[in-house]
Amino acid sequence: MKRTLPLALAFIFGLIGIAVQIVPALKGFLNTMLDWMAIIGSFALALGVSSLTRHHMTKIRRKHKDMFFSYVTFVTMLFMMIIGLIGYFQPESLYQRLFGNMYNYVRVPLDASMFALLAFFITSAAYRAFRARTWLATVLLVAGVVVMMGRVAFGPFMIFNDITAWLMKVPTTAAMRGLTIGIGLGIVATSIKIVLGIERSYLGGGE
Amino acid sequence: MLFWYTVAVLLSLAIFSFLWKDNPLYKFAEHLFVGTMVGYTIVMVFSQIIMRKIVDPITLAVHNHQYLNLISLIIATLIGLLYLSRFSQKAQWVSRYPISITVGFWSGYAIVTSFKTNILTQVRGTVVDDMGAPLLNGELLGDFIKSPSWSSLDLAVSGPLLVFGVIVVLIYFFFSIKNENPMVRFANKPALLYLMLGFGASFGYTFMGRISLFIGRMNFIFNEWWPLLKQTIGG
Amino acid sequence: MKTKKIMIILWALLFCLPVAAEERAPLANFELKDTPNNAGEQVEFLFVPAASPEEVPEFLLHIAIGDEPVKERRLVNAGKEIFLPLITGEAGVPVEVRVEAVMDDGSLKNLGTSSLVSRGEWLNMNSMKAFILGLLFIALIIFYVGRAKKGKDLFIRKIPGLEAIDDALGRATEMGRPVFYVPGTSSMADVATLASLNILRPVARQVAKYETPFSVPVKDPIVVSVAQDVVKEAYMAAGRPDLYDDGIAYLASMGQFDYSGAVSGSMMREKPATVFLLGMFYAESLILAETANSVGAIQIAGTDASSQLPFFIAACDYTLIGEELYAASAYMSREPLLLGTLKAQDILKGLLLLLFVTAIIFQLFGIDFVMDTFLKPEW
Amino acid sequence: MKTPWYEKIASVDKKILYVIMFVVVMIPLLAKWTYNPDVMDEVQDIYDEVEEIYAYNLANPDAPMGILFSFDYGPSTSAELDPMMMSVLRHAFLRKIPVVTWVAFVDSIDLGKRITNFIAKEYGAVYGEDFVFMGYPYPMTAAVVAFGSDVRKFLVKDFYGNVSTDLPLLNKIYNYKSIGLIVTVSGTSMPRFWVTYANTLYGKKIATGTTAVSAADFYPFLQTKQMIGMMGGLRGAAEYEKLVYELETELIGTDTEMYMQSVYKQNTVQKWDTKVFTPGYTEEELREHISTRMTARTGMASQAAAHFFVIFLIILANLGYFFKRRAENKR
Repeated sequence: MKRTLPLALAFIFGLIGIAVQIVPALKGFLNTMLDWMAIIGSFALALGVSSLTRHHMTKIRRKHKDMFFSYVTFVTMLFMMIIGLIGYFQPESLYQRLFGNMYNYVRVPLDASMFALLAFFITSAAYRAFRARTWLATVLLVAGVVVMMGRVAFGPFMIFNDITAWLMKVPTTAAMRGLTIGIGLGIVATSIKIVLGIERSYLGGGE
Repeated sequence: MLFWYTVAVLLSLAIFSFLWKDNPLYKFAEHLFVGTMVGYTIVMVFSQIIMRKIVDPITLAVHNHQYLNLISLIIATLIGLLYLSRFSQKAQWVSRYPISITVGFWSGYAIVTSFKTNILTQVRGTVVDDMGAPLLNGELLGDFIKSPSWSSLDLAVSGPLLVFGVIVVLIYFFFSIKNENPMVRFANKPALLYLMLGFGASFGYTFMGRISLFIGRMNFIFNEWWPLLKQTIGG
Repeated sequence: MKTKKIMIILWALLFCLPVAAEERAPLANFELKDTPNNAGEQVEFLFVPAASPEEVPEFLLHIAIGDEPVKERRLVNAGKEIFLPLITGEAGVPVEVRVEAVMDDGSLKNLGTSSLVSRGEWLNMNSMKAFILGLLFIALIIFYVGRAKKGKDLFIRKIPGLEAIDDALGRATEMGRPVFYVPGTSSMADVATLASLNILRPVARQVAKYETPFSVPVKDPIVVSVAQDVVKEAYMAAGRPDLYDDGIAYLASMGQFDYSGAVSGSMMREKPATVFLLGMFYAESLILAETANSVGAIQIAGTDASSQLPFFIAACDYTLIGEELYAASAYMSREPLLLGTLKAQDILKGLLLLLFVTAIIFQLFGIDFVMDTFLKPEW
Repeated sequence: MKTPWYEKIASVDKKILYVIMFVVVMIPLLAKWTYNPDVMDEVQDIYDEVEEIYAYNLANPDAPMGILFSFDYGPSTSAELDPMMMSVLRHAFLRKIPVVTWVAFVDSIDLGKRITNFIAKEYGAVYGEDFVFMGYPYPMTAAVVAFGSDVRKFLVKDFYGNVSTDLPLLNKIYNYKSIGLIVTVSGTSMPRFWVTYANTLYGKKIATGTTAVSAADFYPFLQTKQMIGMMGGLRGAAEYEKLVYELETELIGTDTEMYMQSVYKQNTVQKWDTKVFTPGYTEEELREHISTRMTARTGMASQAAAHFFVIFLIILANLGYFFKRRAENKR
């Protein structure tokens, strides 16, 4: 029951996953299965929230110096949840507007700013990595610099633009394609291993 | 309006302060972010899945006497509920059932899709181009010899170089062949050359988009918030 | 698709030529066809105008599907062939299309009717290729796993990043600083996550042996529970269940950038000596890698997301490229089962390469046979 | 012993890089420097096509050709895509070409309405006569196909609730026959959709604006002429912006501010619907209208500055590395 049944379930549902794609008549069933996966997955949310809560509760219990911030997380989480749920049952209410504003003016700018940090990280990564240590690093460096030039080229530098187009069209496509094919085989192999029950790491641990 | 815009600007600045060093402002923004996002996810799961995929369909199924549908929904819900067994020390292992169903289904699903998109389409794309013309094309080489120019050279060699690149990269990732094998030794250097050219170029190519993101944030502050602030204070 | 179109044109030409010699050519050629390999929910209408736009500026279609009222559809004659999918919804629905030409003077001329009943197939023949290849794969796996079990040594070449793992863990112990392990930011549906969890086990075992503080921040709720199990068993296997705590693997947050914000925040505060970034990553890859570098950690990264590899290559000390991530889990465990599949995978790759080269050579001589039989992306 | 310069370069603090980077990006943005890119063929082609429609309309004033603008992007990509949409819209209004706009996503309704009215206002265009906004047609496929016969039957009312057959513009332009060009600006795969339906089915010309990241996906369509042109990323936007700026200077001179105000000074008759926009400008609005005329080019100036800075950094780092190696070898 502890090990055999999960493996059997993985096998059965693995076959279903294959069948819904190669038997056209099961196309309607695919939607049912996708709904199933969404439903099943939604309950895992409880595990996630409890793990997060535990993490921050430990901080608070141990009187960690950042415990104030753990309270911030709890308060905003509950606040979002409450206004969101009330807003769901009372559309067009103040709660829903507040929820919308929290999304648009708290979540969105935080998201965008975190994303925008990449502008700086990519600079320092380039500074550190693009050094002609070995011939490989030199190739990386040259390709990177040429493309960066090409993207803002003007006047006499337009040649960089053409080189960029070529670099993207030929070597980059070739490298990415080779990688993708290999990765595809790896995915197929691992998936077969899971369906056959050879790969069991997802059940937590070895034998 | 100004209030919310100001909140957005202050939070953005708090995030950017992380570049200098970790500080209470950043910590506040970070924890606020986590709280908002988790709260938001809970609401979304509730409204989009619990209500739309479980409660509403079940009510509808009962109403329309579609018992098969009803049973399917109830089974899925019960399986999902098994996750909650993790909260008990003893029955923890029951949560493996939903996990293996999820993992099993997606694995089976991935076999066909990955074969399609990662392997077949890509291999085909390396034999012929989008228009269906073969990539190794002797005619184009002939054209180049007849009238040598940069563009005809590009047309003539791009296809073969692409094919060669894909082959050497594939060979590079053989794991069970010893490094002394002549084929592997031959492919090693060109494969790395292709990979590094590709990685360098992609890095440079993405650079532009990342800078745009930052410019976008600054545009928000200086071209949206600042005028609004001036307008409100001025008027 | 392509061959179908060519066939129709050829067919049209064949019939048009003799007719054209005697009387006027038809104004258009059209045909209603069953879409192969579906459940009958759709049929196709292929329309090739033969008359010039000056002669017939527009065509009028009367489309009747099942019991639905007849729909009218105007097609502007641009001299191009047109492919219309018609939705029937299910198998066994009769479909009829009547075509009229709208002449330049506005008068209508009937060009005839085409009809059929939508059909469903039981098997998508196109997917059978994947299925057969899968069977071949399974056979190969069983064969090589058998060999590995019998004790035959299966060679696997060294994977550079893996050699560094032991040193990196040792360094963390010496410095008395924690080890961070990020198993990607995707769900269990991604194979990369599974591969990462496989590598997590030996890493956790080593960490437990060295008594180094360990932290596994996760983004997906299901991955959290699996990661907890993996770490727990690893600690038990290392004989240190006393060091285990359910808080080692925890959910840091649930969205892309809030997660990266939270994890880089904890990196800044706890200053890990070693950071593993293995699994599926999106744009956040560089945020994590650069923050790890800022606190002076050794980063060991690996992903199968080809768009993120350039950043790992640039910012990290060691990177497992694409497939190496999968191979690494077999390499580290040295389990015959996993080694056997790796060998099978290589053989399959060899076969694919062979097929690929054959297709190229055939194509060179203008023979489409291999291409059309094995490498059709139509599904 | 003094640390040699190359050692310092190798161990420079990241924070210094970040500060310089910040300054480098901010200066062009605040000083409103503009970057004048060379116009690439695929952008010039779109411009030429609009000019051709203008020439056609001059010859056929009774049956003019219009342009259909589809806002196929949401707020998340508006930083890159807004400038494109604005430039092409300006070009169309400047040439008095009838304009029909709509949006492909619910999220974009507000954005589409705002930008359409924003640009229309600059040229005193009259709603219903010079331009219409159709809101969010759903389902999109049906709407695109409806344009093949008579769009007024599918979209009975416009966004503001006016009956379509009452709008003079829609009575002239209700069918693909009178649409000279379709402009789709998108961060998604929507241009593909337009190619499949409007181009393949009706042979319409498609001009695309897209983000820098997606641009690579659409090059094949340019080669096959299924798209007549493409603006890729901020750079493409800057190129079109430059073309329109030049045209505007030629037609109405350099004092755009005067021109915009003069439109509303002479007319005492209330021909503008205040539901769409209020005639006249406040000081602040005027500045906004002027500044959006160079968003892409100032953005590109920052962009270029950042690129050159990074390239400079990389060269510096390599010099430092080179001299360090040489010093080590001597020892």
